Amino acid sequence: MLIFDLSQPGRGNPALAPAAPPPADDIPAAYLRETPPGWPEVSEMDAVRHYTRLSQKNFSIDTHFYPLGSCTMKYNPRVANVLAMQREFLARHPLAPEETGQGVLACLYELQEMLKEITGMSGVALSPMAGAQGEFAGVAMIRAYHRARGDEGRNEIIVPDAAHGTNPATAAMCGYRVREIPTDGNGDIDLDALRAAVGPQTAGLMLTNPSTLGVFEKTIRAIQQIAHDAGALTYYDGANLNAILGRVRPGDMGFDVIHVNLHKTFATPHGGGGPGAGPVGVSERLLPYLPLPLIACENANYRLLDERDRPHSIGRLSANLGNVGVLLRAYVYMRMVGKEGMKRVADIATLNANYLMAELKAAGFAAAYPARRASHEFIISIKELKERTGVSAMDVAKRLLDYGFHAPTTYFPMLVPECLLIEPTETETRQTLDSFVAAMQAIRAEAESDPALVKGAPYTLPVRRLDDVKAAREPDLAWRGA
Amino acid sequence: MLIFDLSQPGRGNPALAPAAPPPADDIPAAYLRETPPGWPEVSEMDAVRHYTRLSQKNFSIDTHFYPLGSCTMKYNPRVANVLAMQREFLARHPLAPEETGQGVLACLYELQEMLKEITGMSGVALSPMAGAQGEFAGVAMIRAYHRARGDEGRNEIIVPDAAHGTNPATAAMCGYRVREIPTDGNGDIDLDALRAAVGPQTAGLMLTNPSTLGVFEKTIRAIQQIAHDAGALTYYDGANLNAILGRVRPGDMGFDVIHVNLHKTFATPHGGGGPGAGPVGVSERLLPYLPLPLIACENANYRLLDERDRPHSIGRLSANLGNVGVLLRAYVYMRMVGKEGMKRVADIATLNANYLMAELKAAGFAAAYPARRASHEFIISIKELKERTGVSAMDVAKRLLDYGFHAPTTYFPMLVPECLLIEPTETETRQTLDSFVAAMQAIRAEAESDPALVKGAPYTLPVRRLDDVKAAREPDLAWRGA
Amino acid sequence: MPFIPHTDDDIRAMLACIGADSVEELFDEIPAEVRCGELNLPVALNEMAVTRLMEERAAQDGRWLNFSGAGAYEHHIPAAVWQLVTRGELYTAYTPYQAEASQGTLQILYEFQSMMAALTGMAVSNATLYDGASALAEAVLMAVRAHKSAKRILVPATVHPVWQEVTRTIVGAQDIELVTLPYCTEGGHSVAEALAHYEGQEFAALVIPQPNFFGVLEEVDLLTDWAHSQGIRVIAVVNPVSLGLLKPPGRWGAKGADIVVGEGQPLGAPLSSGGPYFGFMTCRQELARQMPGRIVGRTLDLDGKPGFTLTLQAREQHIRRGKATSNICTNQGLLASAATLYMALLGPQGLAKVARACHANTRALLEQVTAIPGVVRLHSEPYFHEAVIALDVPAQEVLRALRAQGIVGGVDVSRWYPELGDAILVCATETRTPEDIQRYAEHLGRIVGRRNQGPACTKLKPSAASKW
Amino acid sequence: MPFIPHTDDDIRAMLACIGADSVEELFDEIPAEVRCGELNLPVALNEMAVTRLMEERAAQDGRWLNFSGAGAYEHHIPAAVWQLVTRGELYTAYTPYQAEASQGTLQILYEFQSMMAALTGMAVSNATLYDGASALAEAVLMAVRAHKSAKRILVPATVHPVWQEVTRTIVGAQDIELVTLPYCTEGGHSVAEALAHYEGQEFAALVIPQPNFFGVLEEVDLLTDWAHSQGIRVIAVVNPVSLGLLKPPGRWGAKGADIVVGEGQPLGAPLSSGGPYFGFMTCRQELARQMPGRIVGRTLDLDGKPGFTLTLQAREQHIRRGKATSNICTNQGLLASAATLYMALLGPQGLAKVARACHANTRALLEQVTAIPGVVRLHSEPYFHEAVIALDVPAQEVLRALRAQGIVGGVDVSRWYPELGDAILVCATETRTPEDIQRYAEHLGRIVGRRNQGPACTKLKPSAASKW
Ligand SMILES: Cc1ncc(COP(=O)(O)O)c(C=O)c1O
Ligand SMILES: Cc1ncc(COP(=O)(O)O)c(C=O)c1O
Repeated sequence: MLIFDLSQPGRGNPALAPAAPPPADDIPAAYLRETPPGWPEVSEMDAVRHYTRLSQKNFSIDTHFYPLGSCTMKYNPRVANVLAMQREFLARHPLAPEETGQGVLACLYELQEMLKEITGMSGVALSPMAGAQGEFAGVAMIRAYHRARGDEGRNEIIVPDAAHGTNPATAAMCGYRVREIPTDGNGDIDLDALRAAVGPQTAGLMLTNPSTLGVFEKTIRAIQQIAHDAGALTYYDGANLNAILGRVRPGDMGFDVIHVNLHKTFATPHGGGGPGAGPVGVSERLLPYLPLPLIACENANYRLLDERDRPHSIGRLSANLGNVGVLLRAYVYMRMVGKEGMKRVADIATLNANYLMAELKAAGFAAAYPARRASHEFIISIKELKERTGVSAMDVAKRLLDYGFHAPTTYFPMLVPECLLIEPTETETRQTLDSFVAAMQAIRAEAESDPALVKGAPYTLPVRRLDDVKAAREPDLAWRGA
Repeated sequence: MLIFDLSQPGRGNPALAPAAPPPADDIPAAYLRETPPGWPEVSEMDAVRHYTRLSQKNFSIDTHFYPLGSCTMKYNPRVANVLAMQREFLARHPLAPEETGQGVLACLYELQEMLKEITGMSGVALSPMAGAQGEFAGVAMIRAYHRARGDEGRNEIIVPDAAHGTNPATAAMCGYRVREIPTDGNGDIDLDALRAAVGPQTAGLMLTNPSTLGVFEKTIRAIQQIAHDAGALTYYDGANLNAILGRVRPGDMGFDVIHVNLHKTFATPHGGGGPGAGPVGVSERLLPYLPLPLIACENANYRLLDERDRPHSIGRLSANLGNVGVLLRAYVYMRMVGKEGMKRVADIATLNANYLMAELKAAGFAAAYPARRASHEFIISIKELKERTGVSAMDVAKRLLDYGFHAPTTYFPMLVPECLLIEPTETETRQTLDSFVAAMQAIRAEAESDPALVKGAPYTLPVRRLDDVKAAREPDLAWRGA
Repeated sequence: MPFIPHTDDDIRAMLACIGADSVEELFDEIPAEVRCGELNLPVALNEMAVTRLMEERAAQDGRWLNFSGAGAYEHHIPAAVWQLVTRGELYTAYTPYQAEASQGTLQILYEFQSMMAALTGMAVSNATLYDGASALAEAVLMAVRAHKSAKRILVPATVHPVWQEVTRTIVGAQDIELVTLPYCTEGGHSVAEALAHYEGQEFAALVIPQPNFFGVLEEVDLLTDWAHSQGIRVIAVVNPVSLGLLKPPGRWGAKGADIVVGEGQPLGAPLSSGGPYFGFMTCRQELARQMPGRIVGRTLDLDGKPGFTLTLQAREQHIRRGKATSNICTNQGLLASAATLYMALLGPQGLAKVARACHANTRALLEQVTAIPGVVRLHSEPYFHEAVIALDVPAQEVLRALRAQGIVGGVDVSRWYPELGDAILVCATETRTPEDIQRYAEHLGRIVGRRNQGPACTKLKPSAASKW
Repeated sequence: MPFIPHTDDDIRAMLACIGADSVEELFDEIPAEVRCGELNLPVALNEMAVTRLMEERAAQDGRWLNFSGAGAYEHHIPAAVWQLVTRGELYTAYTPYQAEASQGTLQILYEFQSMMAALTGMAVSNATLYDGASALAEAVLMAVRAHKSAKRILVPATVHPVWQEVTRTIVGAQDIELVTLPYCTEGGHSVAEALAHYEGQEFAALVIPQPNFFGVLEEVDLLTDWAHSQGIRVIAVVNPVSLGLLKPPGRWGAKGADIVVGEGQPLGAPLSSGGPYFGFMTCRQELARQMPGRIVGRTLDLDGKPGFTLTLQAREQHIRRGKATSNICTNQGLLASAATLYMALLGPQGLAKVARACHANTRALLEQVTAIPGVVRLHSEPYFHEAVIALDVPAQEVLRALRAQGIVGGVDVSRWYPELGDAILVCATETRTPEDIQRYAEHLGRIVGRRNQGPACTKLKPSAASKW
């Protein structure tokens, strides 16, 4: 049932709109709309009922274990929502002068400073609205840096083959050619290939660490060295920061840029796909290029820095300050976790991942990198099961839904066949992990005895398995009337 | 899964409590608890997940059509919740002086005045915390009135047999004997029986109008007259006020007391069983006895009246002001409905009930009072179907759940065998009513063809039909450890 | 019209089905002479306007630093509590008459009952009454029902005075006599000397408040054992948060209390000018069928799967009508849900910390204010998280002066206990910081401004054997 | 630790399963030389303390009467919107990669796309971009991709100046040239005279803002037809609320716009100091596969039942990597849900009323302020719900003086358009009452205090053929 199916011409909610505004008779007719948009006309109650019921069809952290690798689906503290949605914060206009926003700016400034400390970078800008935009800012700064030095020949960005899709896409958006380098059998970057790839054409190297394979790059210093020796700058994709909080700081390791995903590491909600926030941090030499605005504290007064303060900035990425409401939620979370808690987050995220990997291994599942420690996540491959039974990673994922678990990330990184990238996060109990293992075992048993059962999953959700091919071949992207 | 099943000794949420308060070493050990209460020890996320998932197991107005007769399950405006839960309102201490509460008191005072206008009574007290407490206040005032006049012999309250259980229960609580009078075949009170029942022993008559049979007492003037002539006072159970808003005022009809259920007529939420609010209104002669506190406006200043102002009051029913948060929600609703809207509420509530009754009759269901107009609700009887197929009103009710509708009120009023008391309210669309009729038809067809199917319902809910007898015979009222 | 979805077409079509010409016609059974004219109400406001109005009203009430308790206590409520409780499925459901469609509410109430039973140390709990005061009245009625012959109840003067009034209002009609037990004005508690007076008399129950209205701890073991030795049942009146620290009524004396009631507000309900709160009641197993209010039980479904349902309904008005244990119908269910979340989130250790912090803060407050010349604590017995302080200047003036500093400084108790003179009941829960407490003490010191020793009081109040 | 459920026993048992002696050991693959020392961060606050802190911060920012627009607009948001959107199931889910477990989010996004397509008069919509400004940048990239040869875009100077900056930042790296189209300083709009200059040149697109940054209505039919006559695609930049009143881009000129983008904030997002908002994008059917961002499609499940899923993913970074239509991954999904609720609750008639009320209020505001000597509206062309007023006293001083009265009085535009002198962009949406407007005008009158005629400007700005 679509909301359109509940519509009745003439129905509406008069109390939600101004009573009877005068006609806009001073605007020439040529500018005006002739027929109203084909929106549904429903009562407030029917809308509330429709969307309440729709919401119940979702899996979410608040309802299910959600071990979606690379996404750090941890608990989103309710208090952060409450405090970020205070009326004064919500009502403030983005262009209202700074004196009307000293409270919110104080939070943002302190957030900026805390992120500097956690990442070990010299400066942080909060405005990128997601990880990918943080990446964009980072690569744009790398570009600005080389340009400022007249080093115009650098037109390549090096990206490991296991990288998240946003890395190559960002490099391309910044006008770079992307050069992929392979990963070795242990999950580390192939150093020889890297050495062979760098050169005067290399503008930068984008590295995710722990990598999307769920392991810490053991040769990270060497990678860093090779890139820097070639005159390239190094980019740290901090989406996996949860694994290293309080243990390793990208800035200390010599990285030039990092973005962090507040909607992962710092517990802001994912909202069914966003909003997130992807602040970007930089080393000393990239400071002048940080995107605007930045927040400064001058004589206990908070102020936004603009083009006049920072003439070399790469510019702006959003019309305003970025996703302020998300930033406030992260701020609340970070103040609650505090000095003592940061490392503990990484500790327990890592403990949970290694425990779950150990248990799954014990249950007969193949870890992609069995000799390695898991970081905060790890990969198992269903390849062997698939070869024997025809049950694929996707089938296992769908069947997990029937068992009341959101599926891990499937088929990413593409490097590992039939992979499931599993990230439990630190907010899950051992009991939950154990019940997940039990479900995986049960599904394996089903795959052995009745593969069709698993291949037909899910059975208990609002819909059975959906036809993606049809969706793409015959796109139905908007309701066009009954 | 109970919350206790998620518990692990030593787990907890340190951030939700003060860090490390000093021991209470100045309190002698004899006063102290030795072992902590056996509460669950769970993480915040697990609690959120547990209760979010539990909530999804409920039917509610926000998810389902809920035609529970006598309960006026109308839409509860979300805005009322938001505005009543503003921080300043929530944080105010009940004994903080009036100057710190002029905002909230202004709302309450205006609510008091609006209720006076709507009911036509001379005074209203807001403190009763539900309809039954309003009834208590009302009957207690009747008692105080007779006592004050030295009319001590009146020890009976007359209650029609169709009355809600709270009426006789309240009369008993106030120390009265309850005398029931019958209803005639048309759903009206048997006037002869009433005439025979009244006398010098009659303290009062409690009348629900429209009655719980879903019809307007046509002889209400006569009823009133008979009672008053006998020196009795008349009580108007206003739980069904929704049917007569803006059309009839109990005060105009000469009633001495009325209670109204804000959680019915004025759209405050029912909260899974409460809180509600049952303000009580009185005629001139009962004014001195109103329960405390009352809210007065003196020189644009709001003040609570207490025993010093109102020495004849029956006293207090709650430690404070009553369910203020509920009162605020009703206030918001009433301000939004306004002068123009009140009558419209009754109009459409009545229209919906009569339409649904007509459609169900057309579909072959037997209305209990086919010759009468429905008020805002009406009764159908499943008696004939039960005799033929064995399918009872309860079975139909349970089967309706499978069709996605909350059941009407069953077996109340007890007068009508196998009855369903159906109250659609004005906030439901015609389409919803039509789909309810379709479900009723389908269930009837099932009863004819496969009665066991209906008797086994529900099938699609979190549990199958529950064993009430076992629940009462072997009461398991609290978890006692794993 | 707001919230009404009907279009003109709908109305026409529906009238046609009914066979009526107009909506007016649907009201044709209402005698003409009882119809009313147009209501004199304010015109409708749209959502935007009512929002503006209510935001202004809230702003008008402002924000205050609160040191008042006296039956309603400011506690930190975890944000998750009300975020969840206001979910539509809980907020807009009603009494779970259809158990299968209400397993959410029912299970929560079962968990609530379990936690309340555990907290108070009793066997069973109901699923709320209106508030603490009316719960006390219901307990009195229950004790009288259970006793069969006695209609007298012994009530210490240290029970919250408004609760005493409410109880009198509610039980008064049933010829129940509430006899006041005097208290020791020095200790601030009920004492053996006062009990002696009632030795051998018939009472259905003795009420024991812990802590009492003055914040003072009563000698609950002594009082309980005395009552039981006299064949009198014990109604405990407790603050639920205090039970994080204090002995549960189930452990009072040799046999424990018989009925326990209290105000549930401290468990997750905001202060809200007084409501909605909830009353709780727990009792011994054998009294379960005497309880008022809803009770949820665990049972099995047709498939043998556990589930929850309202039970022991034969006690209730909708079945037993005039013979029910109470007239209560709609209760304070949503507050029980909030309390369940509060209890589950805090856990036993969290509650203990809250209780300890409340005590420690009040202790710090008392230390600081009693260092002010002219300010003394009035009672000598131990306290939980509030206490009466005596002043040598008019209490109302002091409170007014504190208000000018943004402080709601406590409750003037002279209205109920004139014998105490200028005295205010102060409370510092876990929500008060050291800076808050210091701020209070500094302002109070400035306001009081001179030295005085209040005379110690050595008499029982009210005089023994007084009744209401 | 907050939010971490592990007991010491848990940790011990888990380490045993792993076969590690300590948590420390799990980090043994991290080279010693990269480990860091202790972080210098504030100590943890508990929920109570952080609540107090944040409430104080919010109180510090206060409450203001707002007359600023300039890309972010104060509208009444029905209370139901955020009460529902913050339900855990929507708030804490992620991108619906597992369609079967995400039908809630997916159907809402499908409904969102449907409503946005209907609103703008286009065939298809994506499921949000970051904000309006970055959506414009994405539209520029899309137009260039679709055109294949031209890498130049004609951008009126009347497009929001910050959006121009953002677009430049984002597309700058791809050698795309943004050419500024000058505007008529008297009318405040883009005119045929300016277009003439570019006749016959190759452009991938002409951007048309409606209303433009000055609040002025552009001659969209003329501009659209001109562009199409030149083989140039049209990127419409629209305020979605204005489309309750104004012609949808799909109807501009003979053929309609090709791509439509805008800032979605007016549809249900609070002002929030600038975010989160969302960018929207709709386009012609044939451009669908050039779109950036998530798109939801309706399909069938194994049983033939309809359902929803992410589709056309071959455009996206997680499939196409370096060749994707954009790098966007996480978008502003929750804001799309809020917008869907906003649109469903208001309905077409409600939106029309909001739009009309915005216009009427701004009209009333302009009537009152231009009656003040020395205050004039700067432009002559029709406007929607904001306008530039010129002052004969320093704009910053006026704004400061208004602030002293609790009023945020508009946006000083001289930073971006120095040629306008002392000029502020003012806006009165449906949220401003007649009293608010009068209050503004009275204070402004008092502040300005004397009479002046601002000189009319007769030049195109910036001079024709200027580029960034
Ligand atoms: C490793 C990695 N890098 C970058 C990103 C992009 O972040 P966002 O989705 O916030 O744009 C992600 C998120 O999916 C990620 O997992
Ligand atoms: C007719 C009637 N009277 C009285 C009541 C009692 O109201 P409450 O449940 O609020 O105590 C009800 C509610 O169920 C009712 O329907």
